Amino acid sequence: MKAKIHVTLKQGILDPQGKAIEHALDSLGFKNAANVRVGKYMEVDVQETDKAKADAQVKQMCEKLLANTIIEEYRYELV
Amino acid sequence: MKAKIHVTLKQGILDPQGKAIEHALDSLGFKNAANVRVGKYMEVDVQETDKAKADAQVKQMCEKLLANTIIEEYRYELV
Amino acid sequence: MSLVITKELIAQHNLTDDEFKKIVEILGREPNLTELGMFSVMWSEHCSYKSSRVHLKKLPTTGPRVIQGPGENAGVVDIGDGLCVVFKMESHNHPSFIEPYQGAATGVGGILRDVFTMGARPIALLDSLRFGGLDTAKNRHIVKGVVAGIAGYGNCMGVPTVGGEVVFNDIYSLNPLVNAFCLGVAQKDKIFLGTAAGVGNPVIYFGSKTGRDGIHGATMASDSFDDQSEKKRPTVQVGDPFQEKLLLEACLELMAGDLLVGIQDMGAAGLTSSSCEMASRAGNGIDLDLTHVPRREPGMTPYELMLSESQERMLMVAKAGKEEECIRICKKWDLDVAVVGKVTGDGILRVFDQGKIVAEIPAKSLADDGPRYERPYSPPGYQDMLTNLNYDALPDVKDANAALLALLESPTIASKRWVYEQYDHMVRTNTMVRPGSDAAVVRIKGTNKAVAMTVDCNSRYCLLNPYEGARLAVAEAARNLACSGAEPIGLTDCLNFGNPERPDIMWQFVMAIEGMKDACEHFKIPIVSGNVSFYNETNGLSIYPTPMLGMVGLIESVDKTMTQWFREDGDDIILLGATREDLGGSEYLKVQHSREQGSPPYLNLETEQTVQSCVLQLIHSGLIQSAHDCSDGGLAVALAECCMSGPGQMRGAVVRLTPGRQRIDSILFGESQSRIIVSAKPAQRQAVLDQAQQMDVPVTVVGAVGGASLVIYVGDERSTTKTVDLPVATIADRWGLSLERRLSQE
Amino acid sequence: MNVGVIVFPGSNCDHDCRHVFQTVLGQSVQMIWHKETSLKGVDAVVLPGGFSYGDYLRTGAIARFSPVMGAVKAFAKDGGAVIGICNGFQILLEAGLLPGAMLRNKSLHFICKDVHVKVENAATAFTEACESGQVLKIPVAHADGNYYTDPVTLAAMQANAQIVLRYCTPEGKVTPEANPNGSLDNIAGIINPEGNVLGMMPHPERCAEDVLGNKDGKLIFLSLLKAMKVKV
Ligand SMILES: Nc1ncnc2c1ncn2[C@@H]1O[C@H](COP(=O)(O)OP(=O)(O)O)[C@@H](O)[C@H]1O
Ligand SMILES: [Mg+2]
Repeated sequence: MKAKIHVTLKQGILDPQGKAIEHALDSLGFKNAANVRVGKYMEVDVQETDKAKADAQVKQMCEKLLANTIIEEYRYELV
Repeated sequence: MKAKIHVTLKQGILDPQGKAIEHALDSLGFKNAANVRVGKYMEVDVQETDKAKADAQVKQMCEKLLANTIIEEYRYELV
Repeated sequence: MSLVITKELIAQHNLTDDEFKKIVEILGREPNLTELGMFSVMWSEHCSYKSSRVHLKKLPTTGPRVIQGPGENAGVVDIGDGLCVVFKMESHNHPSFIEPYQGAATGVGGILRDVFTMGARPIALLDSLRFGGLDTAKNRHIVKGVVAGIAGYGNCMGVPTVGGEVVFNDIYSLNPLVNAFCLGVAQKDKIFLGTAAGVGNPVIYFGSKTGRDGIHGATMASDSFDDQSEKKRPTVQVGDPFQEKLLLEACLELMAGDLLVGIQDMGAAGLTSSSCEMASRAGNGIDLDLTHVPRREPGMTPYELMLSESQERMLMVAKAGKEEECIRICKKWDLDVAVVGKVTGDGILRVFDQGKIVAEIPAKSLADDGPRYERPYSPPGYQDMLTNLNYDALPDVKDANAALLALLESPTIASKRWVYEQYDHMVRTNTMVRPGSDAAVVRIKGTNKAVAMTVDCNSRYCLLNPYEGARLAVAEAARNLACSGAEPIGLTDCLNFGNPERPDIMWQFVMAIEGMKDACEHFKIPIVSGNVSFYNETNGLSIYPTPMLGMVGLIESVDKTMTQWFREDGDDIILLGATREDLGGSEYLKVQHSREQGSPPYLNLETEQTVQSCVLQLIHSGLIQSAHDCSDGGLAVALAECCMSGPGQMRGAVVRLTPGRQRIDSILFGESQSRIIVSAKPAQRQAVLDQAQQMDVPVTVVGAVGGASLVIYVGDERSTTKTVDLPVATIADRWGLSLERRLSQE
Repeated sequence: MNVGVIVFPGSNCDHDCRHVFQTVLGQSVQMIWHKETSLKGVDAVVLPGGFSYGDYLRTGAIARFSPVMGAVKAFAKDGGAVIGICNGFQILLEAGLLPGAMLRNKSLHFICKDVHVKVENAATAFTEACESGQVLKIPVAHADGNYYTDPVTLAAMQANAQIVLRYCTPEGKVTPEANPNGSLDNIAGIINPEGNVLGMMPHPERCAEDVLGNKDGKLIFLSLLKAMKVKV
């Protein structure tokens, strides 16, 4: 199974990258682009056929390593 | 409208970050995790109600700024 | 705000009943919530120094070179040529435990602001770090995060991190220490202070927008950790070094014009501290209108705006009529900027929001009239147990090769290359001596001078005897500078301790202050700035007392700069100073015998100073090729470092040490003070000996540089046993790659 | 010679480059703010190191849209000498003035240390004061110096001698161990086919004076002066 994982900054946490990109888009003439937020996207192959097991594992991976849960939140889907 | 943009390294380009994460997952005991790829995930609010126009704009943003098409590919959806 | 101030609310703000009573007395009424918050941050230990102030007053802070001592954002010391150096050290311990990367990064951001807010361009950073052992994944995670955070911020700012210190001890597992030092250079007559002088002058906010980050950071830094700390996590601040770089350039441009009356960064307690401190210093008040404060999120309350610790923000008081020019410069650098108030003559910090007064407090009572405590102190019952060590129960070293390798590999002694290669330590093209020698040396462009900097503290010594430990730290810092060719000109400190409400911790603190005072007075080194970090304690377990020192020295002529490594085969190796049986508190006892016990090494300040003067003389008269002080790991480790720490070729050495009646391990690994290893061309041998003897410094030619191994004979001339015999390549590998190997385990 | 040093928001080696040209080499230097649209008649352009726009998104990705870059492109097209150092190199890549792209260092760490580079082409305006095959010791300081390009472009660059500097051992051997960041073909510096735009990751401005213990980097700047027929 493939896990598709999105890790994003929690609401309220400063996103300097997003701010800089927003500014750049603006100077490039994309005046109607706003609220840029930048996160990470990861794909992991999980060699596991049992969906529930895979799910538990991916959750653990996120908690332990892939997301910094102090400032980030994550979500994933299994396909 | 909100654009959800994924920027990932092209197939065949070495992904040192993905490699490092794979290695770390392995040492953490996630022996069945493989082929980790790391990319960027961005959300941009596009103040535009016409879907076709918004689409054209987001495509331009990606081509011009958000992705470096020498090494990266992108995809997006508008919601 | 009709909220009732309950007992719980007061306690949540870390205020005692008495403190609350005093607030009511000052205001003549109950505070509202915003006011309560403002008092709570300003009267926190972190901002008010309520437990330490009475003792800090004892430190020597003046001297012929001192332009600005403690009390401002940073200290200022004259270096001649119309220039001065501006420096300070600060802790970011608690945030770095919670989120290592951001905690350390914002710590660097904060100390940089303290320096450039004074009008100085920062030219060097150092960092002093304490971590738990590398055998747990959690500790390794903290180490990696902290180092990456320091790198991430300092590198982006273009300020080189030229030195520092890293020590590992499990006592720091739950309370790592992250202390950052910054030094800048300014013109002597262009120093800016944090003062709100001139009634009617506009108060201008600039930098980043205000968000909800770090609310209660200052009170958190004044609190011990417990199992509830997890809940306080949303207070994490995220740094934006790019924004700070713009802030730096904007500040220096603002300061170059004739625009400003005063300026201060928003550090701990943000808008509250910057406004009330600036007002209080000038004996003025400020009317502050929150309506104009740039914000990142909608719906922020006055409480949140006044307490937010969002990074990369500043407050300036401009000369009346100059606000347009100030705003233009800020905008050039893409900064948010707004006039948010004006200076008043009534001494009140009056905060408005949407036309209503939301807080009204005498600025001075917030900034300066916080509580002062003379907390009780007494030595802990276990102190004697720590110092009494029966050495006879410890067998002398059998395999000195193995013992030396074990020491070289121990993370505290091992090369810190893994750390400093992640730091840009060369940007600004001033770094003459890079990380890896006794002190970092940075030239001052436009002059023939250089400054040397070092951060030092052996906290094990401080645990065993806080008074001696603090004296030893001052001595070691000065010795590191002397070995680099520099005269000490000033000191900053960062005093990291446990909970001051405990008499034993307070005793450690008071003793350490006494030790620093005595040593600094003896060496005539003024303490011009500093910081106190209490409550480094988790579940009742407190760190070793760690009074970190950052010392700055001046090198009058760049060609008199010295480094620690051997330079040429055939050179004589000469030891200045005497070796005593000083095993107490040594790294050797810890590594070989798992003991952190005994009395710290003996220190005589007279002797120490003579040895330092001697090495300075030798450097100035061009008689020596290298100089390295003996510290952690003793003579054997110091010799090994002389062999392999140089940037070029590694060099071997053959050395003979004569023991007298001392234990072999104390000769090789004892940490006797006031010792320096120098090397000199044979032609200069006599001159070196003469110089030392003339100054009454014990001096011995102990060997020569050369070969591919480090060989140490311990015994008289006839003895042929090589007590130590190790290829330099081997020791270099063990010492050089130890950290990398330990950190690469997941 | 009149040298223009471009200052992007977040540039931090701009002063260092000015120092080398002005104080060490006695040339005149103009600092050019990124919002300018003219290069004020300078004879050569330096894109200095640093973290333009915080290196957010990708290194150099935002800086290449700065107003001044239009003028830099035009200057380069007219044959003007342009050197991009570190972040400057990254900007040149993003701007398309040089081929390829930068990936994260293989170690994922920022790396600051001395490295050795071999001068593979000493017949350029930026290396003519060096011997062919000469080994220079120059520091690097970057997190994204892992050069990548597609095989076709690489082959073309090799054929045109566009690879000017390669990471090597102190003895001049181009080996994987001598490669600090995983860069393709040990590439440390490349030039455009016309020979007037150079990008290099190592920082020559950091080793151009005795007081810093190393003058190897000075050769890069002396080459440029030589090419411009300036006496020093
Ligand atoms: N241990 C100390 N020794 C000397 N001066 C100190 C010490 N601790 C704090 N100070 C001085 O007290 C003042 C307030 O310090 P601090 O609150 O840390 O500054 P900031 O507001 O920049 O965080 C500073 O001038 C500082 O130099
Ligand atoms: Mg300050």
